[in-house]
Amino acid sequence: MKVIVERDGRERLIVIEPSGAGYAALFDGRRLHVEGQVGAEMRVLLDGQPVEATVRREGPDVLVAFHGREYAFRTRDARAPKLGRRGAGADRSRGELHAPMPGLVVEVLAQVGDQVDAGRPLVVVEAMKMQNAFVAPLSGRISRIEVKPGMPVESGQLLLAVTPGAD
Amino acid sequence: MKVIVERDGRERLIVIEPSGAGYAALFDGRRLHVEGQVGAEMRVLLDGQPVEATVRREGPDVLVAFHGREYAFRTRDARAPKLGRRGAGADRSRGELHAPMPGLVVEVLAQVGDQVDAGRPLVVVEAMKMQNAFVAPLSGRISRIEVKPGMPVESGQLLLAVTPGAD
Amino acid sequence: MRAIHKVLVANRGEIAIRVCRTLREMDIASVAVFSEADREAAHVYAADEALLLGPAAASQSYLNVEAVLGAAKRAGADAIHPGYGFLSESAAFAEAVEQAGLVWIGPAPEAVRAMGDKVRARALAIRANVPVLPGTEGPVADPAELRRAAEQIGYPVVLKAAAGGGGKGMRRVNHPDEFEHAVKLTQGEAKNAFGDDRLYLERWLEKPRHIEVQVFGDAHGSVIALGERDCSIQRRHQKVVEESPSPALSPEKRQELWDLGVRAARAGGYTNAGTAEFLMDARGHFYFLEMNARLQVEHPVTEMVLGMDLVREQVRVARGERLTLTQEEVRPRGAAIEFRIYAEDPAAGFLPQAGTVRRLQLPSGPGVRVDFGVREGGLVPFHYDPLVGKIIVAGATREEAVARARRALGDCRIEGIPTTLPFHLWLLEQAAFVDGSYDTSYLAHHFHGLQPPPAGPEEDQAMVLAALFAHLEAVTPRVPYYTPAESRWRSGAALRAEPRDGGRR
Amino acid sequence: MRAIHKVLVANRGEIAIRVCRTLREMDIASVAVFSEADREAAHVYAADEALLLGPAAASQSYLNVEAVLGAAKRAGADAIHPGYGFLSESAAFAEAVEQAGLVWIGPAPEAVRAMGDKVRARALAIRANVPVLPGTEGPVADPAELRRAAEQIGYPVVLKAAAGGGGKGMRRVNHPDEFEHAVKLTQGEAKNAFGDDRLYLERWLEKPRHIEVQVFGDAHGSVIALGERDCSIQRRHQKVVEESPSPALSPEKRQELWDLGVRAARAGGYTNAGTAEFLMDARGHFYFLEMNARLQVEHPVTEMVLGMDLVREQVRVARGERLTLTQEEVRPRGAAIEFRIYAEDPAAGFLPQAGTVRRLQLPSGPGVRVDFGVREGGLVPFHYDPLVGKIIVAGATREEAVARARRALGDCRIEGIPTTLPFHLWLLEQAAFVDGSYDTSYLAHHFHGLQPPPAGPEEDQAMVLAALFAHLEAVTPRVPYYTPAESRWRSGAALRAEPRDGGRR
Repeated sequence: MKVIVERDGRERLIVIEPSGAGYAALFDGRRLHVEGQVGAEMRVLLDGQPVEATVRREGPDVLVAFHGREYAFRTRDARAPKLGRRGAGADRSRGELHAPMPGLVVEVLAQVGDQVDAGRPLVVVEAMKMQNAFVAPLSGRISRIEVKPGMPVESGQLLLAVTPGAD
Repeated sequence: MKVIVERDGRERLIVIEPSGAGYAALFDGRRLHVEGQVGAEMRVLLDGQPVEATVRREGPDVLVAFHGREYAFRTRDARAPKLGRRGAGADRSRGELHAPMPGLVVEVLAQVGDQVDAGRPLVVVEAMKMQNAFVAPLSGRISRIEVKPGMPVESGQLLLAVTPGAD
Repeated sequence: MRAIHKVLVANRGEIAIRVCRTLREMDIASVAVFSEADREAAHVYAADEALLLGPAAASQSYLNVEAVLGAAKRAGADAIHPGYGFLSESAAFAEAVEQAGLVWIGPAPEAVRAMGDKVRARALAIRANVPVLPGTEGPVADPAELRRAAEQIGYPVVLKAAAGGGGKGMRRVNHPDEFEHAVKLTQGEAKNAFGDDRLYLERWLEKPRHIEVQVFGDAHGSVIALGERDCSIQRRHQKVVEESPSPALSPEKRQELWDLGVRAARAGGYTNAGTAEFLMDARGHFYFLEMNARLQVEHPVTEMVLGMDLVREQVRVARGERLTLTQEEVRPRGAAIEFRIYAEDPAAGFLPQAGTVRRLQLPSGPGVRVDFGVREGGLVPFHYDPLVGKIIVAGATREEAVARARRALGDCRIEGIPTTLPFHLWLLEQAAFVDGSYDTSYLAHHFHGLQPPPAGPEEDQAMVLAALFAHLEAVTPRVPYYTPAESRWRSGAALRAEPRDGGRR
Repeated sequence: MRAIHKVLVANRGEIAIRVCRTLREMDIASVAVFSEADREAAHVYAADEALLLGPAAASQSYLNVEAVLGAAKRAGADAIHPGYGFLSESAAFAEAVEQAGLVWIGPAPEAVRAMGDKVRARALAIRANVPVLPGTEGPVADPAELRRAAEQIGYPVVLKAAAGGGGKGMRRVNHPDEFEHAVKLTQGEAKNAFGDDRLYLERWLEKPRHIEVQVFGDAHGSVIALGERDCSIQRRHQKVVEESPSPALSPEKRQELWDLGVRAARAGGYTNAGTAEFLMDARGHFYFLEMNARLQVEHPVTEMVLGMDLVREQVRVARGERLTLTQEEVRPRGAAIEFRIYAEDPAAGFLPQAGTVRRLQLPSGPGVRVDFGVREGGLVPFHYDPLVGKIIVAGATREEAVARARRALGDCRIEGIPTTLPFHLWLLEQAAFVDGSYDTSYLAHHFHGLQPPPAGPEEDQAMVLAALFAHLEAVTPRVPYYTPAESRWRSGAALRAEPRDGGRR
């Protein structure tokens, strides 16, 4: 199978094929022999070098954890059409403030309609005994507030949104 | 559900029923509350006492491992008919000599037709750097020999059989 | 002498497990307590009995004095070990424990009261000729008064919760403009964590080392120093790495520091285990910071260089026995370093993150000790401190201990939650850590988050594995993900089929 | 001085892993070797590189001198560490290693030859005034000659493989009738394990203690004793539990034993790590048994009481460096005990049993060291020694170490293979072990297999769990068995679906 693997915007083509008791990986004009236990738990010799790694998929990404590091790759079948990137959505959500971790909202320091400067503390969330003040991602007017004090929030949950621009 | 549990020939009736966030076990006029993670990995509070155990089925037996010990129980649904015991088969196989572990046959010290006394070494199997001499399970005549030197054997494999009785 | 047959451990996580281990070794029954969020926590299964305290919020469970005392009564415990954090430095709790007729395994309530309040501790230290930093004389609740003190002492200053400890409720203020908001946040944290929003303020020392003395006293008048610990590797004023001996002390300075620690402990009428914390400036002058009237998170480094069990010693002293050692017998050997594993993302400003530990492979072998509070498949709830465990290494020399740490932490695999592990691996490559010359400002100046792993042979290997994984997904109906969670049912959910991870989500 | 940059570890299992750990800590590259049976073994993944030696049979892999040297050449290794067992005491191998221009991390080949042969070692000991037991002067191949010697010395006697060690190839003979068969079996084992079927024979001492001295020499003429280990808990003449210090020695006897150990080592022209084994009779007399020219299985107890790394010391000495310590600096602290975890069924005469480790939960916390050679899901093949790992505990006193052992071994869970773990838990409750009065005959006289767990509250709990399990089986489509094996594919089998354990087999 031919797989296209992307990391940091760089795409590479890798051919994976059965070889002896294992697999061969062909890329950049090289041939790497892979042998051992493969799957979500990889325990393999790569050209004789022992490598233990955990591999898992998260959406379009394959995450490879080994040597205390985690590499994130986007993979696709070389025969499949290329998928569009999610750039536009990210742009539109630039003024949104999301909880980066689960916790409890302790205080909301602004109201809908307030004009705020980027960096101003807007919501205080407590998690793991720490109070964290989350600040305006950009200058503008607060268009939505989705939380109130005492409310538990999940990781990634929208806290509020700021519409860019000064008065 | 009503379960009959047997150990060492002693049968006891236990009723398991959902109770609150867990289960209740009723037996011997007692009621024991079970709460926590249940399944092959049990991690439960039994009336407030924390117990971690691994449970697995091996044929008709349920094996419960905890506190460094393993308990073997035979369980059946109290509504199901009682199954016959496998006593007869065990009797018939009394003269059979089975490998108690995997290994390599190093030597066979007798031939079919030999008259042997109980306790006489008959087969030497090497495993894990040790040579183990397996002896005649009873006095009698050797009726079958299923192995020869150099042959690998699996755990439980028949090595030979002795037909009881003197000449 | 007071007998102790059953101890309630009023804590959770790794310290509750650690205390239960020693109790088991002493043939003393142990009672765990837990909140609704901790029903399946590892510490529950480290004890002989376990009792529910109440809802997840610490104020309704681990900080709830009535609930804890009620549990002790129900279990028939005759003593309470508070661990660290939570109620460990509450003099009111210690008093309530003793009034309930139970043995308090820790310093006498009067000493907890005297030393737990930083302001009183400071006054006691001054009286005992132990040097302190310039600052407010007493606890201050009024922001305006705090501001006046800051202006008198001069910025930068540091705000501290009077009842705080362990870096919680502590904030540096560089400039008058930040002052108001900083006071508000610190008061909020102090109120929440310790039920007391009084603060005090003192001069901020540039580039000091944070070195503390483990002190121990018995009911027979002995107070000794069990060596020091260097805790200068800090982020957010909180320790992440501690070691003993301190690489910054000459034998003479070490002796001086131990003596100061014993003097501070005597001033507070100290018994049982405590820690006298000091800052040391560039000229080698010591300043008393505070006294922690409890076992510290980092006590294992002391245990490793001394070959003794401090929890065992705590129980012995609480029973009225004499200290096992005299000061002359305290002879540390080799070097030990502790690495705190927090559920925090070092790539994102050490932001704490709750979650499920999907994979946990802990190091072992010579000179490696592991004290962990979660297990594979276990949950790190967001309600409590994000410390999930500690890895402690010892070596015949500091150099060996550092090399061992690289090996041991490199062998460790934790997945499912971000942890400080990659941060520690980074730290172990830094010259200032390897040569021991770091100070408390080191991380703020030199740690700028973790870089994504670079391109190179290791990236190529990872890429090959990613491609192979994609290949396996394509040719097999489903990828057998590693899912320890699969092997479990929860109570009351026996009939609910757990969804299985499909090959391609 | 000779530089060492890359070491081939000519072994498998826990000792290969243990050696690789120290090499990593010393920044020295490591090369693992493996047989066909060990393709997925844990030791393969403890090294920086790994090379296949050959088929599963030890004679064609780990005992194959050409294959090992070939692997060293292919990998570009500049030194070889032999571990224990296999080729570790083969003087021919040590010589071949040196002739290939590689550094041999162990005693010089001449010393291995002199001391590896028990008969020559015995003659050297006699010449150095180290006391020995009455026995044959030299190695004997002729059974009739052995029988004559036995009759001269008087039964019971003990047969030992001249090239043996670690209790392998050793058999007690109580009566002339058993003699012939015993000689045959012992010769077979000796031939197979060491390629040398010569035996010798000596008087069997009743109820002795087996105590050994860890000796260490460097190329500069220093030979020191690094304390002793008591190895009197034995089954089939093989050690299962070892401790340091020996509870049977007074300070004077300890000094005498250390001196004898150093004298024996000097007699053999000893460098690097070795062990002088002695028996001590009821009157406190010592008899030299043999010299093991290698690291012992039980070296960790010495490491724990001394706080040093013996493998690091081996590498240093092999490079030509001086010993780190002088004899005066050897000051053991506290007590350490090692428990060998064998894949053997203690309920069935310690019968070894190969299999897959279905579950492996190892202990941790203060004073606990774990050196293991398999991991969860891993295989214990039947081709090799059944040692799967070791649990070593240390305490400030022997009493603390024993209590800690109970806790640590109680925390340990190994499923899928029988192990000596339940035996150790039994041992820890026996008065003769707790008070340290045991001798080498102890197990033969007092261990009669393990009883099935008794009826009582614990049985009731187990029964409830069994009934609950049966209930869960009945109400759910399938029981989610704990099957780590599920998460794996083997190479070349990516398309073969692994059968999943059904609810009711």
